[in-house]
This record gives sequence, C-alpha cells and structure tokens, in this order.
Amino acid sequence: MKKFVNKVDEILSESLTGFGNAHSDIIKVNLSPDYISRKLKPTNDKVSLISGGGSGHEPLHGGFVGHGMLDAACPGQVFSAPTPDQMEAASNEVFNGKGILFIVKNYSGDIMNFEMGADMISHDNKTIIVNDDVAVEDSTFTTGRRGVAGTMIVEKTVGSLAETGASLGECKVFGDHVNNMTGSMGVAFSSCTVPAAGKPTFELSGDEMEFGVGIHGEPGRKREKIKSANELTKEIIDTILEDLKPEKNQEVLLHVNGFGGTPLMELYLLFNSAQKLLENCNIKVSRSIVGNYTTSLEMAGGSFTITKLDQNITTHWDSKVHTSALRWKM
Amino acid sequence: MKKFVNKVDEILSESLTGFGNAHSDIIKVNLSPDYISRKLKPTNDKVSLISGGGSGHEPLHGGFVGHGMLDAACPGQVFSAPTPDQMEAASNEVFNGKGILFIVKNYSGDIMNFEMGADMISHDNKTIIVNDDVAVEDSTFTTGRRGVAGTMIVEKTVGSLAETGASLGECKVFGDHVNNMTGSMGVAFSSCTVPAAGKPTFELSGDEMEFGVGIHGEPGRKREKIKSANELTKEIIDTILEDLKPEKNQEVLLHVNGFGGTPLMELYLLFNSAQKLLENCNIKVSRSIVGNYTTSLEMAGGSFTITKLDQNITTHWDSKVHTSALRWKM
Amino acid sequence: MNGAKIFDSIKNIEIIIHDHKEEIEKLDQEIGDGDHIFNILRGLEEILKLKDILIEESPEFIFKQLGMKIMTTVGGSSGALFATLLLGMSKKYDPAHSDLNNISQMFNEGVQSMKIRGKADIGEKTMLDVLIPVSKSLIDNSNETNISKVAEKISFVAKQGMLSTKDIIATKGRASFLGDRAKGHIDPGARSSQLAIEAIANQFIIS
Amino acid sequence: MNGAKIFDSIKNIEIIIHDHKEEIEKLDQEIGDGDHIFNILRGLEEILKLKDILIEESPEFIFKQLGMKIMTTVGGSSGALFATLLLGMSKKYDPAHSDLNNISQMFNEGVQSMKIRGKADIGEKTMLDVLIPVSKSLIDNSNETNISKVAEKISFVAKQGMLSTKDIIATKGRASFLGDRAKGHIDPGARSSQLAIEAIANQFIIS
Ligand SMILES: Nc1ncnc2c1ncn2[C@@H]1O[C@H](COP(=O)(O)OP(=O)(O)O)[C@@H](O)[C@H]1O
Ligand SMILES: Nc1ncnc2c1ncn2[C@@H]1O[C@H](COP(=O)(O)OP(=O)(O)O)[C@@H](O)[C@H]1O
Ligand SMILES: [Mg+2]
Ligand SMILES: [Mg+2]
Ligand SMILES: [Mg+2]
Ligand SMILES: [Mg+2]
Repeated sequence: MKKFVNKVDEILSESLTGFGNAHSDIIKVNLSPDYISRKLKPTNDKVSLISGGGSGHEPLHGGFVGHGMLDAACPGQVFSAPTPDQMEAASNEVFNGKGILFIVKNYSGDIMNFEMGADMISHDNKTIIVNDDVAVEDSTFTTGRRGVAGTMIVEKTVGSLAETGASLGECKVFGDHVNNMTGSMGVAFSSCTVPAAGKPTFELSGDEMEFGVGIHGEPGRKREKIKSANELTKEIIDTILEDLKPEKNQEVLLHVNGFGGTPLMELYLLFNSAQKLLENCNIKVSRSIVGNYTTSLEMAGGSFTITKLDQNITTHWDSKVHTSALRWKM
Repeated sequence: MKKFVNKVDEILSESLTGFGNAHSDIIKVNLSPDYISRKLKPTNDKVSLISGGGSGHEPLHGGFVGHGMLDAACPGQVFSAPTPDQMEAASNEVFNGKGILFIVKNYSGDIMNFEMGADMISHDNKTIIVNDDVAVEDSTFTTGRRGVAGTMIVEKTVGSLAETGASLGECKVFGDHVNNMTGSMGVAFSSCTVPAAGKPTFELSGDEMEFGVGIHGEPGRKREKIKSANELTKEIIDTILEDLKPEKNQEVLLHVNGFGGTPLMELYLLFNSAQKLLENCNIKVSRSIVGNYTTSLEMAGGSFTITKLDQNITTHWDSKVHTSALRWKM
Repeated sequence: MNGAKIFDSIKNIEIIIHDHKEEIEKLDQEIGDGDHIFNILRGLEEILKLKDILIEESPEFIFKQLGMKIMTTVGGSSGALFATLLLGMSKKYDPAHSDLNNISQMFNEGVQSMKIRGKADIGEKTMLDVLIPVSKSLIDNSNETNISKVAEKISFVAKQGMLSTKDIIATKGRASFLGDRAKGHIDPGARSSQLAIEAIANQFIIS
Repeated sequence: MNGAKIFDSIKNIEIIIHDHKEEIEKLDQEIGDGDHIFNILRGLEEILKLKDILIEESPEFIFKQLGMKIMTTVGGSSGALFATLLLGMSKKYDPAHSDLNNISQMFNEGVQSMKIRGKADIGEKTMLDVLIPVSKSLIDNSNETNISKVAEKISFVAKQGMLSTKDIIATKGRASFLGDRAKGHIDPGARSSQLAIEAIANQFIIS
C-alpha cells in the first residue's frame, strides 16, 4: 500500500487535525469523540444539521460544515459508520434552540448508529435518510437504496433552508423532498485500498468496470466490459430518468461526481455526454456541479446525480454557502 | 487504459465543451484555437492575464479563469504546450487597454510557444516565468527549475493586483516577486497514463516513490523506497526552506497539492505534518490551501508549496476571486 | 458467572477471531466494504483493556460497560449490533439464577434488541442467522444440566446458521445492494459471530 | 525542388517515424513526458493533408505553410522547434540556386532560428545535436555534385549526433530536470530528427 501515512491507526486523527488547522477560519475539530463543527455558533435560532458516516468520502461530510450547510459532521473510521457518542457530543455542542436534523446515508451501520445517537440526546430531533442510488432496487423488504453523491445536494439545500430559521419539521419535509427529486448512479474502473487492509477491496481486470457501484469500494450490481463514455453515460442517465420520470422541459441540477482517482478532464467529458443526452430528451440542465465531492478514497470512476429542480430547491441551491469544499457568494 | 473517453483524439474538445457548459455563468470556451476566457469582459481597463500549458493539470489553468484571477487560459494537448495561435487569439479577445501578461510555467515547450504567441500580437506584453520547483537545481547553463503548483499562487495574487488597475509593469514585478517568494517540491507514488499512450509513463514497484517529481508523469530526481509521511514531509520541507531561507517568525502560505490520485484524507495528513514542522522552526502558517489544484492526470502523490507572505501578497491572496476552482468572497 | 470468566471468554473470542483474520477480511471484501474484521478487532482490543478495571464488578455492570465501550469505539453495523447485544444482555442478569439460565435469558434479550435495532430477522444473510438459532437453542436447553452438551448444541446450530448464509441473497446490510451477486458468499458478520460462539462453546466443552 | 518532391520527403519521414513509433514513445517516457511521438505524428498527419492544396505552389510558400501548420497544431517543444525550422527554411529559398545549394542555405537558416528559439546549442542533449551537424555537413558539401554522397554523409553525422545524446546529461528541455538520471538514454527529439534525416537521405541515395 502506498499512502501518505505515519501509523495506520492514526491516519484519521492526524488528518482531522490537519483539516481543522487548514480551515481554522471556519471550522473546528474535536477529537475523541471525533466531530467537526462550525467555528462560530450561528447567532440566530436555527435547526442544527448534523451529518456523518464512514471516512474515506472526503470532502463529504466534514468539507460541508459551515454557513449554509452543516452545523457538524461525525466522521467514522474509514468506511465504518461513526459511533453514537460522536452524534451525542456534536448535538450537544451545536444545538441552537430549534432541534437537531440528522442527515444519514442509507446504510445499516449509519442508520443504527445515528438512531442510537438520537436516543442519547434530549433535544428534539429528526432524521433524513438519503437514498438516491438508483442502481439498487428498492423494496420494502430490503435495506433499499444506498445514499451516495446526492447527499451533498440534500445537505446544501436543507442547510440553506435551516439558515432562514425554518422549523425542524419544515427542514425534514424539504430534505425528504430533495431526496425524492434526486437520483444517482456510478461506475468504477478500480477499487480502492482501505488503509487498515493495505490492499484493494477488489480487483478488476484491465478491461472491466463495476457498473452501479457504491462508494465503499464494494462491488457494484454487475461487472461489465468497459464501454465508451457516451455508452455508459446513456445507460446511467436512462436508469436515473426511469426513476425520476421528469416532465418535458424539466429543469435539473446535473452533478458529475468523481470517486477520487479520475481526472477532472474526464469528469467534464462525462458532463458533456450527459448534458447532450438530457437536452435530447428536452431536459434542461440549468444548474451543474462537477468534481470530487463524494469519493471512495482513490477509486477511479464517477457517478451522475440528477435533481429535479423546482423554485425552492433552486433558491436553496443558489444561496450563499461557506464551507471548505463548497463556497459561493460569501 | 481505463478512462472515460469516446475517441482519444476528441477527449480534449469534449472535455472543454463540458467545462464551458458546466461553468457557463462565468466562462466561455473557444475551440480551434482552444482557449477559455471570462464570460464577461471586465468593464474597467486592466492588464489581461493569460496562462496556459499542456492539459492534464486540471483545474490549472482553465479552472482559474474568472474575476480576480486569469482573463484567459490556453490548454494544449495532454502534457504538450499550447500552440502560439491560441495565445494570439486569446490575447486579441481579452486585451483590455492595459497590455497582456503571460504567466508561463518554466518548460522549454511552454516558453517557446508563448514567445511565438507574443511575437504574433501587437499589444504590449510581458511574461512571468514561474519556476518554483526546488527539486531541480537551478543554474544559468540549464533550463532551470520547473514551474509547478506555485503557479496557482502567482495567478491568484497577480490576478488580484491586475483587478485593481495596476500597470503591466507593476503586475510583472509583483508576479516575479511572488514567484521568488515561492518554493515547491513533490513526490509521486505512481505515474499517470497519457490517453494517447494508453499506458503509464513509468512503472514504480510497490514500495517505491519518485522523489522530487514533476507534474507530467515524468520521472523525478531520484527513486526511493517509500517513507513515512513525517519523514518525507521533513525532507521536502527542509529542501524548500533551504531555498526560501525564511526569517524567524516568517508568515507563510502553505499549499498541499494533490496530483490527482491521492485522497484528501492523506493531503490533510500531510498538511498536519508540514504545519507541525514549520511551527517547530518558528514559521507561522497563516494561510493554507489543501486540494488537487495542479494535477498530473490520475498520478498518486502530492507536493508542498510554501510562499513567504508579506502584506501585499497576503492582501492579494485574501481578495475576492470567482473562478470554477477557486472562489471566495463573491 | 463472574468477571474473570467473562474476560476469559472475550480473550478466547479474540484468539479465534485473530486466527481467522484473513478469512473474515476477505468475506467482507467480497460482499461488503472490507472493514468488518477491523471493526471486530478494534472492539475486542478495546474491551480487553477494561479487564483490570472491571474484573471485580458484577456481570450486569460488566456487560453494560462492555456494551458502552463497543458502542463508542467500533462503529459500522457490527459496532451498533454488538453493543446492542451486550447492553441487552446486561439488563437480564439475575444473581439468583444458574449460569446457564442467566446466559439464556441474557442472550435472548440481547438478540431481541439486535433484531429491533437492525430491523432484521432470520434468513436475511446477517449475523442474526447465527445468533437467533443460538439464542433459541439456549432457551430450549436452559434447564439442561450437562453444560458441555449445551455447548456442543449451540456450536452446531451456530455453524449451521453461518453456512445457511452462503446461498441466500441478503436483504439487510451492505450485501443487500449486491442482489444475486451475494450468493455463494458467507456473510462476514455471521462468520465472526459463529466463531465467537464456537470460542465460548469450546471453553465450556473443555471445562 | 518542387512541391511533389517536398511532399514525397514528408511522406517518407512519416513512414519511418511510424515504423519507430514504439521506440520514440519509449524514449520520451524514459526522460520526458511521453508525448513526443504523438506531437510528431500529429504534425506529420496535419501537413500531409495539405498536399493537394500546396503541391503546385513554390517551395518558399510551401515551407511557410508547413511551418504555420506545425506551429498551430503540434504544440510542445517539438512543435515550436520544427515550426521554427520550416519557417526559417522558407526564408532562404532561391529559385536561381541548385537544389543542394538551396537545401544547405535553407536548412542552415532554419537551424539557426531553432538555436535562437530554443536558446540551445550542440551538446545539450536535444534534437540540435543531430540538426546542427547535419546543417554543417550540408554547408560543407554544398558544392558537391554527387548528391548521394552528400546524402550518405548527412545520414552518418545525423546518426552520430543522435548517438552522442546518449551518454550526456541534458541542459535543455524536459530531460534537464532529471540530472544524471538522463544519462544512458537517447534524446527522443534527436532520434526522431535523425530518422527524418535518414528518410530524406535514403530518398536521395536511392534516386
Ligand atoms: N440490519 C442488520 N441486521 C443485522 N445484521 C446486520 C445488519 N446490517 C449488517 N449486519 C451485519 O453486519 C455485518 C457487517 O458488519 P461491518 O462490516 O462491521 O459493518 P458495515 O456493514 O457497516 O461495513 C454483516 O456481515 C451482517 O452480518
Ligand atoms: N530548448 C530546446 N532546444 C532544442 N531542443 C529542445 C529544447 N527543448 C526540448 N527540445 C527537444 O524537444 C524534444 C521533446 O519534444 P516534445 O516531447 O515534443 O516536447 P516537450 O518536451 O514539450 O514534451 C526533446 O527530446 C529535445 O530534443
Ligand atoms: Mg463499513
Ligand atoms: Mg510535453
Ligand atoms: Mg463492512
Ligand atoms: Mg515530451
């Protein structure tokens, strides 16, 4: 394994310390229990947004702590959900009069640990479960879909609404709405190496890809021969559209997300493929974001996320934000 | 080769088109000759900054076109300097009454092509040659040092000065000054794959790294066994400090740059190592930036850049900027 | 039941899990994300550190502390679930009962809490495919006097439960995202749970 | 000298470069960034496309157009340098001169421009280690009547020049960053230039 590391056990704490110092103008890092919170508590009463999950998806979630987005993020070990005491401590620190809204990606481990965290606090709280990954079939008998790159969009838009002083109920309803308007799907060209394991989670031969992959270096829904960018974009976009069933002339936010090991050049090429396809279906890409936002360590590959826009979502997407990974208008 | 690509020949134009559309609020893309310029020409007379170089370093340089930074960027083929007609066309479009300032990384190909471009235009122009890479010995008989991740810092600070209406001469002097205050050095854990070649430029065995590597997947100054993050950080930071010879209590900007294939988690860990080292030498890290800004496609590895700060550099680093890759205060 | 015995069991579990490190790691790489073995080992290491502090305490208190430690150091699905198991177990200790009776009642309570926490039941390709049958077997045999016979029984049903996860698809946990591709692979959590049961059973078979 | 001959030479250069594609690619991967072969091939492909349009034009005009084309399509060090070579050559064509005289004068002018453009001279491990000796040899032999003898000479000095790049360090171009590590590797630009010279020489030796 080739990584910048001193001791494998200390990667997380060293990295978090570095993160805290590199962005000490806006956030602070607490260790044991680990959580990242805003440097300054908002002065107005507002719902406090707390997200979290296994590490290895950076900048998600710590990179989204700051004005207009999260109040705190709880990072677990690499690809392991955080522990409830992290959520408890973060909640107690960031509670700001209007309740706590947890934003959780739909994985057993995350859900269980966040539930246990919620059980430990006395503040009013609600949870938004993000499950945007259309690669996984949903059914009431299963865990359902995974939460992937759409999480950032939920965090941005609900974060914006919370900033206006909206109630916990309003934030929860809006978050569920954004999640429902959002679909994602990805493809991987390589696995990634969990530092503790020291070797890639899986091996792919030179001409194979994992189609419908998640964000933990885990295998996807199927393994296939690699295809041209246009072909695989079409397959993914078609699957997302089947799920989202947009009307004609629907405006959308198109997010091309890199998993960590794919150059921006290719991500923009994918954006180009997808935008053309969408425009051929009379869908208007009126907002866009391209980059590595929800990663799987150094995995090569990427995902598409589409959010159907309405006035509300657009407003809260456009509104000002100041986090280490997403910043505009301030 | 596993890349998101349709035809290898068209990667660049498809990617540029995607880039143009994804950021159509601030920039526009011209194809044949290829250049990226601001969507709206500044209304005040100002020096126009044009940079460029081989593609494959994204977001450098196209990602730095916008208010407070570049007026245009000329992307060449992957790792090949752009052609003079690109610089000519870009100059003619962005000239804004006060002359053209070219910002060129110190590589033969870039220098020659930019010189030829400059020969083709009638506007007043000057060139800043960025050569921040302390891994390469400098001497009057050689090409000297390479221009690497410090380029972004030169573009940001001079871009800010140009925005104030400073003269071409002032911008040139300030850019040279920032360049002189800046030193960089990097290490690679893997090579990268130039799309046209289809295979990695070099191979490294499982426990080797290229020390003092450039940003083109080319071999570095020496090949060594991998070391702990603290050890290699120390070796690099010591080399940079030897070059920059900071005074006691010097304030610096510390930039940890990823080459494309290294997770943010590791970059922040490196930041932590470096900051501790610097503080032990009584050097104060008062500004910081961590992320993939000057990449080598999907190369794993990263570099450190240190800029000695003075009042001027700090002011122009902090000032507002709105590009696709660097954005704050607007 | 006392602190010394409890920590002996944990030590035995740690040994057996260590001996199967590579195998468990591989199972979670095949149908999960590869962290299961590290989660388990981190948990075991953390609770073994509590031995000196807790060894004289009541089983009730010990299980509660172990549960809290797992809860705050492990993370992931297994952290939440094993913490729930231990916390559940701590609630049902009754000094008036026999060891076997205590274990049956405690384990049953722990597993019930896990089912609620995980919203899962038998047949979903999880560790519950091991733990539910074991819990049932313990209840069924809670009046048995030959402890090593009980130990053999739970060791057997644990193994059966573990093997049963191989050819089914998962409907809970990370493996559920794989659909049919999960078939043919044993669930990592089922394997580690079964090994833990085996370690404890061996202890009783031998003693 | 006329359009047909010029384009024949270019076609011959393209053939020989193609035949050595892998070798040239490898050379620039070893001490450069791996793009040299693609730059060269892109340039050759682009100028061959101009054949039909330019074939009837004067050598002067043709060289100028070829230079412009290389300049606007190749990029990198070799784009700038070969464009400079061709543009330089176009300046010295004189219809009153013999072919050999023209070639000598033109090539000399082109190489002089390259030296200025590249701020480089012989012994710096670049293509100039091939092109400067060839240019000198052409000047020295510009009154020679046996063309194929001249061709053999330039072919020889080109090869010598190319080989001379192997054991020196580079002080210009990308390989200069490697310091001592560049030793033992032939310069890619020297190799492609030498092959081009060889292609042209062969044409004259045969004809
Ligand atoms: N909802 C659930 N109910 C019961 N067991 C579960 C559930 N989800 C996951 N598991 C168990 O947890 C194991 C995985 O644990 P681990 O790898 O530590 O966590 P994660 O799945 O979060 O990476 C699975 O093999 C399975 O046995
Ligand atoms: N300053 C220079 N003067 C002469 N030749 C040079 C100079 N710099 C580079 N070269 C030549 O250019 C070749 C590399 O060309 P190429 O790979 O196309 O461009 P780049 O070096 O920009 O990647 C080198 O092998 C060398 O022969
Ligand atoms: Mg996990
Ligand atoms: Mg090049
Ligand atoms: Mg797991
Ligand atoms: Mg090259």
